Amino acid sequence: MPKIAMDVVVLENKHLSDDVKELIVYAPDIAKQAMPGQFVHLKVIKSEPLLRRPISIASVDEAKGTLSLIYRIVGKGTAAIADLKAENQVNCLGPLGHGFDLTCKRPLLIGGGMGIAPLIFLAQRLCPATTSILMGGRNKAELFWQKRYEGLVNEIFITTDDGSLGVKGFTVTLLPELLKTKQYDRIFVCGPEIMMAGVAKIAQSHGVACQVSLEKHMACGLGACLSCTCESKDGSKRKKVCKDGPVFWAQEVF
Amino acid sequence: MPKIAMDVVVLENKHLSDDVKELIVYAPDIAKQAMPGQFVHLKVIKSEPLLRRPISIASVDEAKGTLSLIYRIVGKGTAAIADLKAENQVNCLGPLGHGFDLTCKRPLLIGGGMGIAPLIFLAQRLCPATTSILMGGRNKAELFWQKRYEGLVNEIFITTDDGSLGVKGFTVTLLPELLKTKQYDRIFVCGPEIMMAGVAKIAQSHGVACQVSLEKHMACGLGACLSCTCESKDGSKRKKVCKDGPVFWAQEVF
Amino acid sequence: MKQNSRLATEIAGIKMKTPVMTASGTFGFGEEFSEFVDLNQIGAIVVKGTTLKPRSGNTGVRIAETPSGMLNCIGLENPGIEYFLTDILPRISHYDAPIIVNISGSSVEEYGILAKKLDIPEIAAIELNISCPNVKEGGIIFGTDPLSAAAVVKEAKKNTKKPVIAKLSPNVTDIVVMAKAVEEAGADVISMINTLLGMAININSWKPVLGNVTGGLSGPAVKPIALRMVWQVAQAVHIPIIGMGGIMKAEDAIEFFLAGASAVAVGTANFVNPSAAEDVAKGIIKYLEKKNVEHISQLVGQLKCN
Amino acid sequence: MKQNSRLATEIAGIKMKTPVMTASGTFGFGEEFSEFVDLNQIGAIVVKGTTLKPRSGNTGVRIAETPSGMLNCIGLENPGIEYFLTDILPRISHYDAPIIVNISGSSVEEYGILAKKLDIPEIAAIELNISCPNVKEGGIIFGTDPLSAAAVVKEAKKNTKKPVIAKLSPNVTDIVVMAKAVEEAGADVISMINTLLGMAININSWKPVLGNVTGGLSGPAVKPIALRMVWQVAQAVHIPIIGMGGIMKAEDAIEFFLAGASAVAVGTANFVNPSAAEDVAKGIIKYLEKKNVEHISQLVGQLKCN
Ligand SMILES: Cc1cc2nc3c(=O)[nH]c(=O)nc-3n(C[C@H](O)[C@H](O)[C@H](O)COP(=O)(O)OP(=O)(O)OC[C@H]3O[C@@H](n4cnc5c(N)ncnc54)[C@H](O)[C@@H]3O)c2cc1C
Ligand SMILES: Cc1cc2nc3c(=O)[nH]c(=O)nc-3n(C[C@H](O)[C@H](O)[C@H](O)COP(=O)(O)OP(=O)(O)OC[C@H]3O[C@@H](n4cnc5c(N)ncnc54)[C@H](O)[C@@H]3O)c2cc1C
Ligand SMILES: Cc1cc2nc3c(=O)[nH]c(=O)nc-3n(C[C@H](O)[C@H](O)[C@H](O)COP(=O)(O)O)c2cc1C
Ligand SMILES: Cc1cc2nc3c(=O)[nH]c(=O)nc-3n(C[C@H](O)[C@H](O)[C@H](O)COP(=O)(O)O)c2cc1C
Ligand code: FES
Ligand code: FES
Repeated sequence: MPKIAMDVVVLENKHLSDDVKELIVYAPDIAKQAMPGQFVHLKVIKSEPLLRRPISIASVDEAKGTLSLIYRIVGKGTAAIADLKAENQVNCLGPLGHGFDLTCKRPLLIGGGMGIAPLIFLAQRLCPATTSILMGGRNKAELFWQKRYEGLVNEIFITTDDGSLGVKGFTVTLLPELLKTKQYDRIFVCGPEIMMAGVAKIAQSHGVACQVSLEKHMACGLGACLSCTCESKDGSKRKKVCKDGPVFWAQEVF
Repeated sequence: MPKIAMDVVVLENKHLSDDVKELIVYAPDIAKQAMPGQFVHLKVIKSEPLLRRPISIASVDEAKGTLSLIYRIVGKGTAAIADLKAENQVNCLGPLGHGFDLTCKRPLLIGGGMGIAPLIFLAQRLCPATTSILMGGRNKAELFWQKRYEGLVNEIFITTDDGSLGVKGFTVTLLPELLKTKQYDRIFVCGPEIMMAGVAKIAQSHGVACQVSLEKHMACGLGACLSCTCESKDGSKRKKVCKDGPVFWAQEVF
Repeated sequence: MKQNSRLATEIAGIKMKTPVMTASGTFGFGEEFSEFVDLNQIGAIVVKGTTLKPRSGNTGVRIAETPSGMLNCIGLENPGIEYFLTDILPRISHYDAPIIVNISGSSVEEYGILAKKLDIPEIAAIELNISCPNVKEGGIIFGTDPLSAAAVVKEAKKNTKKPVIAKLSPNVTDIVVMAKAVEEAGADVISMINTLLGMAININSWKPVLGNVTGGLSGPAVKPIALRMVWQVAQAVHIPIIGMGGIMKAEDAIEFFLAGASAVAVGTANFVNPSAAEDVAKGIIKYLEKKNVEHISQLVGQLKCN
Repeated sequence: MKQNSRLATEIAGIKMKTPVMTASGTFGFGEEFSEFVDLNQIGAIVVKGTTLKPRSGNTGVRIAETPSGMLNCIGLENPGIEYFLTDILPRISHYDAPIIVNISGSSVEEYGILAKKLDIPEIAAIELNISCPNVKEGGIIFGTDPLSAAAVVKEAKKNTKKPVIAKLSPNVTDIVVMAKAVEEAGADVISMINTLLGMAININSWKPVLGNVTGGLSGPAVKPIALRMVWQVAQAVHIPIIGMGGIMKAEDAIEFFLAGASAVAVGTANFVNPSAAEDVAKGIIKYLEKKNVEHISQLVGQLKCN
């Protein structure tokens, strides 16, 4: 399963919210290989940013040969991606990294902010397991994801910092109760590091295996430049987030 | 008549030949002021080239408020201009420099290569003078300009290096004869420096006043950076091609 | 742009409406930009490098574009100090913006003579260019050796009561050594950086792109280096710093203030956007408002390193 | 890519199929790029900087993008020479591309120890990194002082029969002085340039972008500086030069050859285009064919300066 770097065609690039867009590209060779938790490294051709930008694969349509990438516009690189129009090309390197371990029966997905995007692909591949998702955001406007998860998960739990949707508070506010009342055998968490660390701690204290997905500034995405390494907590060598991750077992890194 | 730097809208950007395109922009404030021989300094927004690119005004439609810029794609900057599509914006600084002196009755325009472009605007403004044009190029394919001069000039003379159109040779091959047989009171020449120098010499020996249009690498276009200065041959200070020129009396600079 | 109290700045007695100046050699004598910038509102006009005698500069191509930058080898073309004083200064001295004259000498003494000639009311300060990479005599020679740099500063100080700004070259192993040398010699202000020596080759003709073979690199490409140097020097000296190198927009300027610059200058940016000096100042005001910072000085050197 | 006689190059006994190598720290140990580049066809693999003991490198953010460039402060993270020799080298030594090991010591002696350990058949040459701006001990200290640089080269030469490549830092006043010092000390080859020390600031947090505050600038932004330095050094020394700094495509590489480099290395380009090392070589072949130049060596130092 070789990694590929090629110019791929943009099919669609539409707003999901004010600052979040979904890019759909035709990349059948990458779509075929992709696993949930993996990412692609994008280079907008001829655009100013020199380096690529890592974006998780939010979902895959193998039949159509397409990848969906959902991203928030935060700086130059994502702004350049946002400028892409249908029929434009973009250079896509992937699929990169190691994805989630799918050997579970009753998983709970936990997503915060843009971390909710790659969990769509994960939920797709976890079917037919009985999957639940807990999503957290600052406010209602940030949590436009429910429709994407329809048919993929059995239950959706929501928290917002300001209480404008779901339970007021953070995902970790709701988590202990969920773990007490439901019989999850796995937690997959993707979101801000502080949230993932909190979830990992609660998961451990409840004896539920937990996988986290880390984010680091990346240059090569191939394990060569060591931009993205993190300390490993299990006594082994430092980990390369781009290659050994981005998905890790919680105890490896927290 | 202030200079203007503003984002203007592209109306059209079409090929005139393999590597020559015509860009039409809507810039009524610049169109109103522009004089033949002046140029604009273009910056393709968000594109990689850092500096602006100077392009002569090839013609003006004051009624429509448009400028026509005819350019050859030779490097990054002109390639970025060539990528512009209708409705795109481009930043346009102009009109810059000093244009041609129009006080003549029987002018001969001499153009070589892309130097033929700005002479269109000049021919427009010289009307109703009895104007002739002598154009030189490497071959027939380069000399697609005749239609642009229809109705603007009385006579068109052509030379090509390979003889594929008009007289085989250079403009300076034909010039002495033209000067002998016709009663020109002014020569305007725009093209490669070596050609302009040759024309200037012949013009002088025939006692015909001659204006030339110089090209230099430019940064500011405003007379500030001194990228573009040239020695002056009439004993005065060095000339700034962007500001004192690009049009000079031949004896000032050759 | 209306005057804004958040930006009013005074360094070494030079009173400026904004801390955004224009860099020498990139703004002519100011008047060339009068259609794009209100010369009564910008921080200061630093005029093109001036020498004792007129200079015609280098021959051949004088600029080349590079990735996010440009090379220049103008070679200090200028009409000479006398012409500047008699013909140019009277045309520009009525603007509110203080006029700072950038001078280059081919000997220590020449800097002194120039400084003396500029000790006149119309001039706000003198900037010593000891860092021009494009001329053989003078220029960079003085800027890469701390003793020579100090000698130039001392000679200038002896000959003028105006604030003296020493403009440092980045083409050195240790910029802090240079900065301390000019500070000790009595410089009132440090401006930095001048251009980095670079080169470009035409692979079709196998010739250098520039007439002078090498040239000075400026523009966004050099910003990371300039910023690092300003930061290093700000921690080592007690005199104010004018930061420059690749400033295109307000955000870039703010980085320089945080690194320790008390004022900034825009150079290459003027060629891309002739209103740059004003646009940068406006952007800084917006930033200060958003961040609720009352005065630009509250940013200076505030970088938190741990 | 099929082998091409126009490109076969030998410098200081290192036989390479193309003169396009990969720059240390940007190509891992080669294997990370095996899906994009044929490791049997590229010039040479220069592996990540290796030290006596394993190093975990700097903490915090390690890279930042800048206009046409990037800053890095990896800080020489590496598994140490023993692990390299026992675990990594066996995995990569079967490729045709010569393996060159880039080493950093915190003392002159350490360079000697490392050189000795690498005096083995699997290794084609040793590159002395005396120019890493991101570590306190060692690194750049040796690369900014000609005496220290010479001492490191001598110690390495004493301990190995392999060709020794001295990698120069651009953060110096006069690169020629450094080049002559390492040449006199016995270096077989000079590679240049390492990164320029730079910095970036986050204007929202008022903190440095990089965990280590400063970092090394690489990429197209630095190409004009690198090219100028290669040109200066090529005129001053008699040993071959490996040129690098911002090479993204064949055209960039050709500029370096004309300036006097006998080989080139691609660094940052690998992050943008993982096939860069091969693509650059292919582009050079096309250029040589078009220009009717039989062998790349006929380009070396052919810049016409008048
Ligand atoms: C494995 C991985 C998967 C990701 N998946 C997604 C996703 O699906 N959707 C999404 O919106 N974002 C995702 N991100 C974050 C995304 O890569 C950054 O938001 C993006 O790189 C910012 O680039 P910029 O130029 O717009 O911002 P700038 O802040 O201008 O970027 C400057 C530099 O910092 C780097 N950088 C900035 N923020 C981040 C970040 N959070 N992570 C890594 N590098 C960063 C950029 O790559 C660039 O090199 C992912 C990051 C990683 C590492
Ligand atoms: C006053 C003036 C009017 C011009 N009018 C026209 C015109 O109407 N049509 C047309 O096709 N061309 C015209 N040119 C030339 C045109 O500006 C260049 O072809 C163009 O700048 C090349 O840019 P590039 O990035 O495509 O090429 P590159 O070679 O990549 O350019 C690299 C750098 O060199 C400069 N440069 C390269 N060639 C020239 C040149 N011939 N003159 C000035 N700078 C150059 C570029 O501006 C840029 O800074 C004019 C030039 C001047 C000075
Ligand atoms: C075309 C040009 C001419 C310059 N002339 C001078 C000069 O005469 N004296 C001087 O001290 N610096 C001169 N400089 C350097 C600038 O003042 C400034 O230090 C440098 O360009 C870095 O700033 P920037 O990146 O914003 O341009 C010149 C720079 C350019 C680009
Ligand atoms: C992420 C990164 C890591 C690097 N690590 C090393 C290193 O370990 N040893 C070394 O000598 N140079 C190192 N370098 C410098 C490169 O080898 C090269 O000299 C420099 O990046 C200039 O080339 P470029 O512009 O093509 O990248 C590193 C550069 C980068 C970008
Ligand atoms: S991004 Fe290069 S090693 Fe991970
Ligand atoms: S281009 Fe700046 S003076 Fe002419």
